[in-house]
Amino acid sequence: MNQKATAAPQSLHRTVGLDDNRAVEMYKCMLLARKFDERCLLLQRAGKINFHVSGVGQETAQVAAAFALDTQKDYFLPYYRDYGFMLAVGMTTRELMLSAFAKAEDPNSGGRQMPGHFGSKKLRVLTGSSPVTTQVPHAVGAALASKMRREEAVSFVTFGEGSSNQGDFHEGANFAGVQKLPVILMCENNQYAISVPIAKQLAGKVSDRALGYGFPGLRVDGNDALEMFRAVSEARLRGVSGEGPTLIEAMMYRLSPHSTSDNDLAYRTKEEVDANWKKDGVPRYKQYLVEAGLWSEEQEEAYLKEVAQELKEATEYADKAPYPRAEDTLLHVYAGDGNGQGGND
Amino acid sequence: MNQKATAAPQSLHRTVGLDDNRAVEMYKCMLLARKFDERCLLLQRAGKINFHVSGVGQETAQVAAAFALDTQKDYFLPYYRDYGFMLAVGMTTRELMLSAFAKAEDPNSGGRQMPGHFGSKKLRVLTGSSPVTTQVPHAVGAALASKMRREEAVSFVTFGEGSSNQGDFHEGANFAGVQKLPVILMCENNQYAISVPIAKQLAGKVSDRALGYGFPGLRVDGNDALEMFRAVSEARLRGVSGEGPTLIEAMMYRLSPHSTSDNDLAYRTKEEVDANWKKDGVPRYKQYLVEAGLWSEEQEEAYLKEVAQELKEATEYADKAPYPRAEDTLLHVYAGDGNGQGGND
Amino acid sequence: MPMMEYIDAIRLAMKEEMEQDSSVFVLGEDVGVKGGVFTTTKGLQDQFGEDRVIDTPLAESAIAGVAIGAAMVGMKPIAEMQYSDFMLPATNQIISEAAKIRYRSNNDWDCPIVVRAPIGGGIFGGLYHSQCPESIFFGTPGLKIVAPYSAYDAKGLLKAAIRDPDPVLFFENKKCYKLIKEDVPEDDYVVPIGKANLLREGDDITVISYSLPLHFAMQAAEELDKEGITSHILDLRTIQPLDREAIVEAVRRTGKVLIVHEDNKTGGVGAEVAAIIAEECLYELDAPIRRLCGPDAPAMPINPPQEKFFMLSKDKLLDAMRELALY
Amino acid sequence: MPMMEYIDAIRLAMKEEMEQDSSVFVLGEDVGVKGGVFTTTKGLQDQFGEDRVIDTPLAESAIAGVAIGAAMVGMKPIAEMQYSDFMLPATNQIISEAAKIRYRSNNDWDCPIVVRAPIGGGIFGGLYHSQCPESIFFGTPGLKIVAPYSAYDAKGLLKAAIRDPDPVLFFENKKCYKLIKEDVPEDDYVVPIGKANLLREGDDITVISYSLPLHFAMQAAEELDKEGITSHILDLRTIQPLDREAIVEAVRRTGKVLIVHEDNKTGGVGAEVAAIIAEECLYELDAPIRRLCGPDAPAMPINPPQEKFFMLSKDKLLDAMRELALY
Ligand SMILES: Cc1ncc(C[n+]2csc(CCOP(=O)(O)OP(=O)(O)O)c2C)c(N)n1
Ligand SMILES: Cc1ncc(C[n+]2csc(CCOP(=O)(O)OP(=O)(O)O)c2C)c(N)n1
Ligand SMILES: [Mg+2]
Ligand SMILES: [Mg+2]
Repeated sequence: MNQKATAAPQSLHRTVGLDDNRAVEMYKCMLLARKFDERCLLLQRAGKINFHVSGVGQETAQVAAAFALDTQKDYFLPYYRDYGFMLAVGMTTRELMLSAFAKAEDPNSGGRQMPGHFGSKKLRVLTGSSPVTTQVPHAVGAALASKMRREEAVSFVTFGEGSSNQGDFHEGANFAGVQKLPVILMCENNQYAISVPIAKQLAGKVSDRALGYGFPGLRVDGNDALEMFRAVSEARLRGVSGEGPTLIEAMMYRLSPHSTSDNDLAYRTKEEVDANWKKDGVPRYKQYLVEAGLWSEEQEEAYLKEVAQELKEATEYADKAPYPRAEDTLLHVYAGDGNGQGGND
Repeated sequence: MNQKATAAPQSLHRTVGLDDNRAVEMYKCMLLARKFDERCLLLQRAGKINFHVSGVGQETAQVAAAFALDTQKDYFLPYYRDYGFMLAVGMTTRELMLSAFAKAEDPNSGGRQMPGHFGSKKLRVLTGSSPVTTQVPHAVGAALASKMRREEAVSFVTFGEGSSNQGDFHEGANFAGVQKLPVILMCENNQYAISVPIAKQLAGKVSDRALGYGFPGLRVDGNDALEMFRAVSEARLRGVSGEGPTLIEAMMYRLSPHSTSDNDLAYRTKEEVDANWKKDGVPRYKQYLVEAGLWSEEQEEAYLKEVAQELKEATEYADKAPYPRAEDTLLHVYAGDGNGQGGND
Repeated sequence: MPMMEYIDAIRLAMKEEMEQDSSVFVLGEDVGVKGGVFTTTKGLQDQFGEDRVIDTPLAESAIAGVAIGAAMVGMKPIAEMQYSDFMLPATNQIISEAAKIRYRSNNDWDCPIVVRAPIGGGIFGGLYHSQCPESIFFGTPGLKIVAPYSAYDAKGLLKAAIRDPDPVLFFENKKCYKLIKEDVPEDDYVVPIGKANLLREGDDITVISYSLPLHFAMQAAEELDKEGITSHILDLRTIQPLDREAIVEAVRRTGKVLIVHEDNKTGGVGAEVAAIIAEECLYELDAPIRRLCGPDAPAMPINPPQEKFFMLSKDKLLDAMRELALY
Repeated sequence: MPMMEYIDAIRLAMKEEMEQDSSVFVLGEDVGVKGGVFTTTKGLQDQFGEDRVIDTPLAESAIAGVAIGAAMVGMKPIAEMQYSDFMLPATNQIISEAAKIRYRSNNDWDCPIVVRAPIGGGIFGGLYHSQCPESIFFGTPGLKIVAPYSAYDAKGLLKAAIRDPDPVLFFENKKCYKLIKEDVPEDDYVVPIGKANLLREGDDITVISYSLPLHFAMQAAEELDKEGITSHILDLRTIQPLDREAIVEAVRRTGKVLIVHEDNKTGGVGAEVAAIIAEECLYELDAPIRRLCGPDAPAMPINPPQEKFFMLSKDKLLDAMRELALY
C-alpha cells in the first residue's frame, strides 16, 4: 500500500465499494459454489442424486451480483443455475444438498421440486418454478410492492438469454419501465439454451432491448467479478433512488452440459468449450486477489479443505435425512389443509 | 410540368413510386374509408347496427401501406381499425356493411364475428380475432411459409401501440428476426389504448424495439401518405430481397372514441382531440394532390356523391340481407361437420 | 339496505376492502380514470389514487404475473381481466404459478391474489367477448373459483376472495352487471368460499347451476309451480372446490337432476358435478343426469339468431325442467 | 414388422409424412441438431434440412402462433412443446386461435397444425416435468386431442393428426417412450381420430382409460383373470371428440365401470366420461361409476415416496378393479 503508483489496480475492489474482507468473502463464495457444483455432478454420476443443472462458469457473475445487493431488504428471484447466488445470500450447502437429495428438510420445497428451484421466505428468495421467465413479472410485482410501501429495496431477477425471448420478459420489463420500478433484470447470457446457440435465439443483443422499455441496458463481462459488482451496485442505486429498472446482460459461457441429461458435444465442439474455460472468472478473480495481496495459495489450500469437509458433511446429512412422507403429497394445496391431518402448517 | 423549379415537390408521388393514377386512387380509397366509417357511426347511433370501432385518423397510413403491397402475392393480417386497409386490398363497402350488420353473406365471418374482425382467403387476408397481437406470430408463420416455398411475398401485419406490449409481439418479432423473414410489422400508434395514454403503455418507443430483434425499426408520420407509402415500399423490398423484417411505427391519433361504447372525453380533452384533427392526413394528402394538379374540388364533390350512393346501396343491401340460420351455429367447428346437415361446406 | 346493481356490489366490495386494508390494490386495463370498460372500478382511483388503482399496459400475463409477485411479498392484489376471453395470455401465470406457489414451496410462500374476469354472453359481444372459460381453469388444484349469481353474493364472495390466503378466480357475469338489482347490505359481510347455497326448495326436480342461468331457473321454477311441479335449486356459488355434500343432498331430495351452465357442455363444470353424483348417489337417481349447457361450438356468434341459439334462457330451462319432471 | 419403441414410432410417423408431403415441417426447441431432449426428432434435421426441422427460440406462444400462421397459408406444421408443462404460454394461441379459425371465418380458413407434447410423470421430473394438462384443453370445441398408449397407435394417430384438416393436440406419454416396445408396421397406415379401441374383452368390469395407465390396467387384468375376474378394457385413444358409442357399449357389457387417468381427478376427462355414462346408460349400471386418477394436488413431487403416491401403478389398478368387481 506504500507503492502508490501500483496501488490503483490492486485496490479496484475498494473503488467499486468492496472492503478487503468482503472482496475475499466474495471469492470464497464463488469457490464454494464451484465446489458444490462439482460435488453434485459427482453425486449424480455416482447415482446418489438423480439430476443436476450446473452453474459452472456463471458463479462469478452470480456471486458478485449478490454481494452488491442488500440481503436484509431486497427481493431475490434467481433462476435454476444460481447456486452461487443462493450461497451468497445465505443458503447453506447442507440446505442445497437436502434439495439435491429431495429430502423433507429441504427449505426450498420440502423435497417436492427439482434441485435448482430455489425459494426461502427467510432469505427473501421468492419461490421459483420450471417454466422459464415467469419470475420476471414476479420480480416486477415485488418491486411494485416495495414502491407502494416505500421500502428501500430492489427486486433482483435472473434468467438465461434463451428465456429472454419469452413474452413474460417483454411484458414484465415493459411494466417495470412504465412504473419506473426498482428492479434489476440480469440476463445470464451463457450463449446456449440447451442445444440452441444464441444466434438462433435472437438476432439482436439482449441488453439492447432495454431501450424499447425506456431504461438502461448494459452488457457486462460476467467473468469480471469487480465489473459485475460495480454494475449491479449502480443498478441498485438507481433502483432505490427511484430512477427505475436496469437490464444487465452478463456475458459468460455455460461450461457444463445443459444438465446431467445432456450431451453437449452433440452440438458444440470440445475446442469451443476449452477456449471458454480459459476465460473462467473464478481463477481470474483469484489472480486479482493474490496480486492485491489478499489471498494466497496457502489460504486457497486451507479453504478448499474446509470446503471439502463442509460438503462431505452436507452430503452425508442430506443422504441420511428422511424423505417426505408419502401421504403429505396432499398437503399445502390450500392454506390450512394440513390442519388435523398431521400436517405441519 | 414545364416549371421545373416547382415540379419536384408536386411529383413526390412519382419519386416514391406511385404513378398519377395510383396516387389519385390512393386518395379516393382514403376518402371512401373515411366516409364508410362515418356512415357506420351514424348507423350505430341510429340503432341500425350495434357497434362500431372507428379507424378515423388512421386511414392515411393504412391505405398508403396497402398501396405499397402486392395484393396478388402478399399475406395480410390487419387489425380491427383497418377498414381503409381492407378497402384498399379489395373488400367492398357492401361486404364490410354485411359484416357491420352481422349478416350471413359477410365474407369475413358469415356474421359470426364483431365487425372489424377481417378475413378473406380470396383477398389473402388471414382471419383475425379479438385478443390483441395474436396475429403477429401468425404473420411470422405466413412469412416462414413464403420463405420455405420461395414465394416473392411479404406478410404485413398491423396492431396498436398498446398491443405492442403483449408477449406475442416480442415472441413473434424475435422469431422473425432470427429467421430473417419477410414480414412487415406496422404499429398504428394512435396514442391511446382505450383510455390508457401511450405514456402508461410504454416508456420507450415502439420503433426502438426492433433493435433488440436485430432488424430496422422506424418511426414514420402516419399522416403523411407518401412517406408511409415509401416506408412500406422499402420494407417490402427488404422483405422480398431476403433482408428480413421491418418494424414501422406509424404515428397518428385516434380521432374517434375507442369504440361506440366509449366516452373518450372522460379521459382526454376536446382541445387535444381538436388539435389532432388539424393534423389529419386525409385533407393533407388531398391538398398535395390538388397542388400537383391531380385532384380538384369538383372531382372531390363528384366522388363524394358516388361514395354516398355506394354507401347507401351497401347499407340497404346489408340491412335487407338475411341473418345466418340459428341452427348453423353448430357448423364449421370441424371440417366437414356441415355435411348432410344442410350446411354449405 | 340499499338497492344496488350486481356491478355496484362488486365495486362496493373492492372499496370496502381497500378502505380497511392498505395492502389491497387493483390493477388492470382501463381500471383508472375510465373506471373499467364496464364501470366496475369507477371512482376507485379518485378515492385511492393512482398507486392503488393502476392502469396497466395491455398485457395480461404481466397483470397476473405482477399481481403474483406483489402478493408473494404481502400485498393483496385484485387483478382485473377486461374480459375473461382475454385472460388466456395469463394462463401460464395463473396455472403454473399462482396455483402452485404454496404447494411447491411446501407452504413457505403463498399467493393471495384475486383475478376478476367478466364471463358470459348475450350482450352481442361475439366470439371473443362472450366466453365462459371456467373449464380451462376448473380442476386445477390450488385455485379457487367463484361465480356469483346475485348482487348479494357478488359482494360477499368478492370480499371473501380478497381475504382468502389462496388465489381466487372471481368470474362475474357481465349480463348480470345491470340486470340484477337487489338489496345489498352496506355492512361488512362475507359469503364463504366453498359453500353452495340452496336458492329454493322443491320436491320434483333438482337444478344445479351457477351464475346467470340460475335466474332463468328461478323464473322457470315459478312457472312450473303453477303446473304443480316444484323445483329444488342449488347455486354452487363456488365452483372450485365444489361443495360435494350440498350437491349430494340436493340430488337426494328429488332424485332427478338437471345441471346447467352457459359454458359449453363437454368438459364443463357440469361434467364433474355429474361424475360426483354418479359416484356418490347413483342409486338414488330416478332419471338419467341431464345437462343443459352451451353447445359444443367454439364461442357465441354475434348475429342475433345464433346468439339466441347459443344462449340459455328461461324457455330453454323451462322445457328441460319440465321434461325432467315428467320423466 | 420391426420391433420399435413408442418414441421411434413417433419419429417414424414424422419421417414418413415429411417424405411424402413437402408442406409438413417440424418446429420446436432443440428439435434440430440435438434431435429433441428425448431424441424424438433425432435424425430428422439431417434428412430434411434446417428449413424443415427448425430450432426455434425459447418461446412457446411463438412456436404455436408461427405454426398457426404457416398452417393457415397451406403448410402442415408439427409444433413440438418440449414438455406439456411448458405449453401453457401457448394456451391463448391454441384455444383462442387454432381452435376457432375455421369457426370464426365461417369455414373460409383452416388450421391444420399438430401440437406434440409429452405428458405424464414417473420419471423423477418433479412438479413441472410430469404434468398431464389434458383438462386445460379438453372441452375446447375446435380442437382434437389424441393420446396414444401403444407404439402402433402412436405412429398411426400421429399420421392421422398430421393429415387432419383441424388442429390436433398429440399428447405422447414420456414414460411410454422407451418402456413400450412392440411390432410396428413400416407401411403407411393411420389410426383414425375419434374412434376408441377395445383392448380386451371381459364380463365383470369395464375399464376406460387412455395413455400409460392402460398398461397397468392390462397387467392387472391378467392377474385378475387368475382370480376369475375378467376385464373389458377400452382405450379412448382420442380424448376429443370422445367416442360416445364405444363408451356406452363398453359400459353395457359389464355394468360396472372404472375410469382411469393420470391427470388429476377433478375436472379431468374422466368426469366427462362419467357424465356421458350417467346420461346415456344410467340404468344399466350395477355399481357407482368409479374414477381412479391422480390426486387433486397441483403436480407430482420429485421425491420418490411422493412421486409413487401420486403415480398410478399396476397395484393401484388391481385394487380398484378387484374392488369394483366385488361390489
Ligand atoms: C417455458 C419453458 N419452455 C421450455 C423449457 C425447457 N427448458 C429448460 S431450460 C431451457 C433452456 C434455457 O436456456 P437459457 O434461458 O439460455 O438458460 P440456460 O439454461 O442457458 O442458463 C429450456 C428450453 C422450460 N423450462 N420452460
Ligand atoms: C388480449 C386482449 N386484452 C384486452 C383486450 C381489450 N381491448 C380491445 S382494444 C384494446 C386497446 C388496444 O389498444 P391499441 O393496441 O393501442 O390499439 P387501438 O385500439 O388504440 O387501435 C383493449 C384493451 C383485447 N382485445 N385483447
Ligand atoms: Mg443460456
Ligand atoms: Mg392505440
